Amino acid sequence: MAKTLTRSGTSSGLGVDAAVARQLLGDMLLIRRFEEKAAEAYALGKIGGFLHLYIGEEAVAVGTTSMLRPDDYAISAYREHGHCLAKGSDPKRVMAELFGRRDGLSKGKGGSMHLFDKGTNFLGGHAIVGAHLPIAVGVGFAIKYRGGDQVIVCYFGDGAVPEGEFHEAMNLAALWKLPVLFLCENNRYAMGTSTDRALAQTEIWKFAETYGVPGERVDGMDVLAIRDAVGRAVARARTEKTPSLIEADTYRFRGHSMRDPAGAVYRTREEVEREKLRDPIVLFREKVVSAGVLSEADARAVEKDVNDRIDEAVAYADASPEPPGEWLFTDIYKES
Amino acid sequence: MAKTLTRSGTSSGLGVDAAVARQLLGDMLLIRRFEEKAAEAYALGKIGGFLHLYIGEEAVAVGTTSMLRPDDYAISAYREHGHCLAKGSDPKRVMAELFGRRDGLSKGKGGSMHLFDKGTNFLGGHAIVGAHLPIAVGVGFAIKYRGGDQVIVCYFGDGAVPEGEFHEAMNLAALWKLPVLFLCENNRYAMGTSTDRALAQTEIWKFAETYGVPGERVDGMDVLAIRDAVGRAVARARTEKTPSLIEADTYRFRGHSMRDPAGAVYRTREEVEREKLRDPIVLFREKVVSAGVLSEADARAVEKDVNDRIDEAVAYADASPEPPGEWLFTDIYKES
Amino acid sequence: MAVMTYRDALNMALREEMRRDGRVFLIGEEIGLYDGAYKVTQGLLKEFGPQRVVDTPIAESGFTGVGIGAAMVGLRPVVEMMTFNFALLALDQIVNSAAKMCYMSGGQFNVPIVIRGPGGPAAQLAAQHSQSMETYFYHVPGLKVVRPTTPMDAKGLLKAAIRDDNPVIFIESETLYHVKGEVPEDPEFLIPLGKALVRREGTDVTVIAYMGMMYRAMEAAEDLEKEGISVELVDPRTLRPMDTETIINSVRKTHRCVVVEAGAGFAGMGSEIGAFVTEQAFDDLDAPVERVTGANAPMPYARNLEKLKTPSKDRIVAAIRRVCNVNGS
Amino acid sequence: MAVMTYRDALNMALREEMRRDGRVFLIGEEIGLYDGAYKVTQGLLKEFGPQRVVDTPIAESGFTGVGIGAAMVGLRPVVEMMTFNFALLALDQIVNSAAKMCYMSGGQFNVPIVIRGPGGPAAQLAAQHSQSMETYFYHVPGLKVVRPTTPMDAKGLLKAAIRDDNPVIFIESETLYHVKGEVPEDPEFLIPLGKALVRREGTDVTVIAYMGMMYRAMEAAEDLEKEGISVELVDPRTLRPMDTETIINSVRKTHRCVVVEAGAGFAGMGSEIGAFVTEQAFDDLDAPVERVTGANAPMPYARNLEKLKTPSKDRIVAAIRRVCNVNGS
Ligand SMILES: Cc1ncc(C[n+]2csc(CCOP(=O)(O)OP(=O)(O)O)c2C)c(N)n1
Ligand SMILES: Cc1ncc(C[n+]2csc(CCOP(=O)(O)OP(=O)(O)O)c2C)c(N)n1
Ligand SMILES: [Mg+2]
Ligand SMILES: [Mg+2]
Repeated sequence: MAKTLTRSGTSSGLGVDAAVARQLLGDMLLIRRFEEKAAEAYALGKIGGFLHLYIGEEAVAVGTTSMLRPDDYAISAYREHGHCLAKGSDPKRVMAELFGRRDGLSKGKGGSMHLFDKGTNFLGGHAIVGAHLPIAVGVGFAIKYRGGDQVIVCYFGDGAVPEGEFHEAMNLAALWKLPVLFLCENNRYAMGTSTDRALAQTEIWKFAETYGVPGERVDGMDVLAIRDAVGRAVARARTEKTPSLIEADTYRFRGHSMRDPAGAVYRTREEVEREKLRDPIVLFREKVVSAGVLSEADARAVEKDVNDRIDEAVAYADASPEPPGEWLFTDIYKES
Repeated sequence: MAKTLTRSGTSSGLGVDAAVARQLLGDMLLIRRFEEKAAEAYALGKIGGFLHLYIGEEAVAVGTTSMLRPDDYAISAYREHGHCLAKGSDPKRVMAELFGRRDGLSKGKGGSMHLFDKGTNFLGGHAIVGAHLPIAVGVGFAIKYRGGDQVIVCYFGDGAVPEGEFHEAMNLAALWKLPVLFLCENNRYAMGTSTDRALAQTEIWKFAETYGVPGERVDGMDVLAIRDAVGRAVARARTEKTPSLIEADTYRFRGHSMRDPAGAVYRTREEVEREKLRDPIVLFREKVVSAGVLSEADARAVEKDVNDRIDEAVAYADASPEPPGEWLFTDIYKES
Repeated sequence: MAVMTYRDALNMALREEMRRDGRVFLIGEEIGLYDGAYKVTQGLLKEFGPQRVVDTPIAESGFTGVGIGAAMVGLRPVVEMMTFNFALLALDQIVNSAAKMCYMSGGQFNVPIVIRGPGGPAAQLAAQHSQSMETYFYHVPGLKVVRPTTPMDAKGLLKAAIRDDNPVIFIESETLYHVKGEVPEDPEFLIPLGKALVRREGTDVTVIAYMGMMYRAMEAAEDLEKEGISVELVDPRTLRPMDTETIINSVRKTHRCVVVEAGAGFAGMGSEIGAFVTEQAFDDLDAPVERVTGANAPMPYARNLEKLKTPSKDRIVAAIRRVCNVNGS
Repeated sequence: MAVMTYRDALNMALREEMRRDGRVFLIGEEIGLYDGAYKVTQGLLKEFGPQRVVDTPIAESGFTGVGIGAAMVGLRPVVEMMTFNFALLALDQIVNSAAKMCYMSGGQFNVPIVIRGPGGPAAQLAAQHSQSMETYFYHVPGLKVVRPTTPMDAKGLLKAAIRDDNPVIFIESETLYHVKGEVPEDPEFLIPLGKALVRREGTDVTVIAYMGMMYRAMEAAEDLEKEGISVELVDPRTLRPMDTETIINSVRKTHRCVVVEAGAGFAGMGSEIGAFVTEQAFDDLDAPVERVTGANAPMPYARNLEKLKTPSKDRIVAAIRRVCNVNGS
């Protein structure tokens, strides 16, 4: 993962060649299978605490990351398995973290809500809604300070928009012209609160105007549409340090966390079923196969490979020991 | 003060009759003289801490309050002498508060930044920038909860706009449709920071659009223009519970506080002198006298009356004793 | 008396107070349509409607400020923090507005608000979601701080908090919501704020604990009973104002004192209790006050590390033995 | 050595560290064009330009978060809180992001940030602007907390804080900025964090104090000297990590201990110091540790009440006499 996919070498009309299609499909599937296994492990008690699944939203992380360079940064909230895997983390170590094991990305100390990977420039994993937005602005500040041309993508939910930090972060990034891409994953609910019960004005992309920065809404179930929008935003950020706000219209197929049923009181079963027809993986697979970019056999091979990697990840996590007790007291401070 | 002034009975083309003109002029002058005396007292060490003068901005508080009923509420930040006096507080007790005396509005415990007057529904006097905005929304909530038709006016500076609480308060008031009038006194600076160094988008009234509520900009040096704008907003709030955002274009003639010189590094002396030509009191006096609403003698009588009241206020404050030592420990909790 | 869960006792308290006083309303995230993230407010939207059970967007500072403003003009808001970890976002409102309003206004405006929700260690929720939050509040003049250990206390103290004319920080616990106990059904059953309770009488040592730690201390006391050590357990219930009298009386009787707390210890509740016990009962103490506290570290995710973070029964037993000068078996 | 004000010593520390390390930058309200609300950053915009001396809008949570993000990827921000009272608005960022990042990430991302500004009692600024703010920070694992009493400490500790790889809360004082003292001009002069200092040697009683209270305790000590009471003064300098060793050693020598703090006392710094001194030196103590604290009330505005709020020299003298069993004159 985490290789920049350009639009060059396309041959299909879809704007992607076979290699890109294989990677996009594979990355989305990897996240999907990873989380399906995580859900099983949770039911078995191997994963504790909260587990927030990204199932249904994979196109956003994969489409976005496919337009980034490895040295670009990404940061997210607590529903971040997908963002972390897309950025290139080893599924084995991510699963081990969920299991609370020694070989987890964060040595088992962070868990599902606090994935961090210095190796891929994935900056977490933050469980206070809205808090990572100013942090992302700080990373943008550092990029500009050092004269680099990287960008940082900041993923956040519709639920973060009514928080004050959304406003503070947007204003600072716009005021100082920092290369931050604010990527709002609007899945229409913050837990059980639909956007119209949270926001006086529900078209989130329009907040961009308030701060005088480019904003757009994109179909969050269409990985190619996301690539287009993110491509534009990243180009502006690299060359002119312009921040952008992208609102991806997406949906979570599962409950808010494993403790919340998928068809809870705040939305209807019919709505969930209807949205599942927009499954980004199914749609993309159909599209590339019917356009002839990938053959059915190619797609199967991708699936097989993903399944193998996830089985491997679970086995690895299972085999990894608990962190030693002394680790309770390490990493509180960094020793100089 | 604090009598609702309607537009009825006008005879001048200005939209105000003599009684209204006398009251508007008198109220603005009262605030001006009050603060001039407070500045003197500060220099003499009779007032301690921070003292933030409202001089130059009097038209906003007076024009606004003249459109309110006594049972309406007002709340402000730390530059609130004008708002408090306009709402009807006794200048004697306000001055005594500034002097830290027993007969002060808040028994000497609050000081200049924390004026409160339950008798006039003046809810403070808050010194954390932005913090009183959600509180104002709560008052609007209570009004609606009780089925009343009051409004609350929330005065705040341009400096509060980049704070997260501005956003949270605006969104909640708009989402729940509460009778809150957000009145931004844009005097172009938050201490030494001009709005263009604080806000990516500096036309503050336009934030209204972000939340789908009415917003407008008004000449903050023209007490009649303020009356018009506030009148519209108050009517909407009373009948439809619609919040509004009004940006009053104003200017502080003095420094940020007594510790900051008027012509500091962040603005030029020329700018200050130029703005002083917009003095709201001078302009209004000229206007009503030249329109024949008040005679020169009328205006002089208003001035004389104001001067007397302020002298009285200073004498009262001087005569009031220090609070007794035991009061250190009273009012921490209310005993049921 | 009825036997019910801690959660249901809270729900009953809210319901009774809402029925009794039309000024009482609830506000917070997911408390209405969703019936509460932890179901404490279950059924209340249905009974009282959306005007009195107000779902909010995620804006802790905003809706806490709304509660404060409403309280200033005569309503009696009960603000739910989905968990108290998020109260840091509203801390300025709580400390600088709610706690100081009465004082700054010379007594003109008091703020009868309750801010409630779960806090303290939770199950594998890691560093940001599993913290002992009382420490940010109990030193603040103008606030009252309650930590109710049992279902009965949950009901009686919450009702007293709602009727109190001052801001009350009321911190429950995710790990106690399912605990069952006897609860009086009387709608006038109140437990006054500021009164500690001797939960178990004993003669050899006073152990002070609350919430989950009280349950653990209770087990420790029962174990030690078998060895002939008689433990008195005192639950402060209200941390501010603290009922020093009940605690000091107990220590005067037992001459020994152990304070248990889940939090990280350094400058925690145990520090204060240790300090005032030592000051006021120095000559009665046969040994220095022992503190048994959570590890001085953030909360880790891994189950085994998490277990090490919070005081175990064994650590409590060991501390009691130490102050009683008994070596372990 | 040069004699300079506390303010200038801080300014020197910032300037030297900015010259030494291009990763160090300053961010906060009014620190550039305005040269700092209290002029601590005077002249730094001129020397280092707007990229390294960054004026911000009023958005404490926002710009603190900016500092944290920049620190995560290798810069070394020094964030100014115009006064620490406003840090409550950024407390979530400080506690849940800065302090826990290293731990949550298993050591991958440390946050080398300094958050500095004045705190503590100020002149007639009343309840919201005159508070002892260290209490919100010193119990938090992952933070370091510094309170520098003298110009020399201001320089040496601030430089050490900037070079530290962890979040450091550095709380100065409005009332000390003008105080003068000797300050080494050596740009490599550092005072390690976590080391207390015996500011005055004595034999009869150990008094622990910092900031304004240290100056008052010094006066008390000088008065008592005349009566034949020899007071040892210890300044913790760093509150977290606390140098318990230096304090305990002093108490072992004097057998008596008084802790002075400006804050409201209940569950304050004095509680912790009292608690660990009692635990670790119980058998050496001839009297219980005495705490002299600020009144348990918000800060009033009126000058006379304000004076009563903070410990006076007389109250310190009285406490010392009490622990020394000497009745007052
Ligand atoms: C400051 C804060 N308040 C409340 C919560 C509890 N909480 C966790 S997730 C969540 C909903 C967030 O929704 P959204 O931002 O839309 O993200 P999604 O879960 O839909 O991906 C809430 C309220 C929190 N973690 N942080
Ligand atoms: C949260 C917070 N941050 C910083 C300050 C310090 N401060 C006091 S007034 C002020 C400027 C506010 O400007 P503005 O809102 O425009 O009001 P004005 O003074 O112009 O009336 C600042 C930064 C504060 N009181 N509160
Ligand atoms: Mg959502
Ligand atoms: Mg201004």
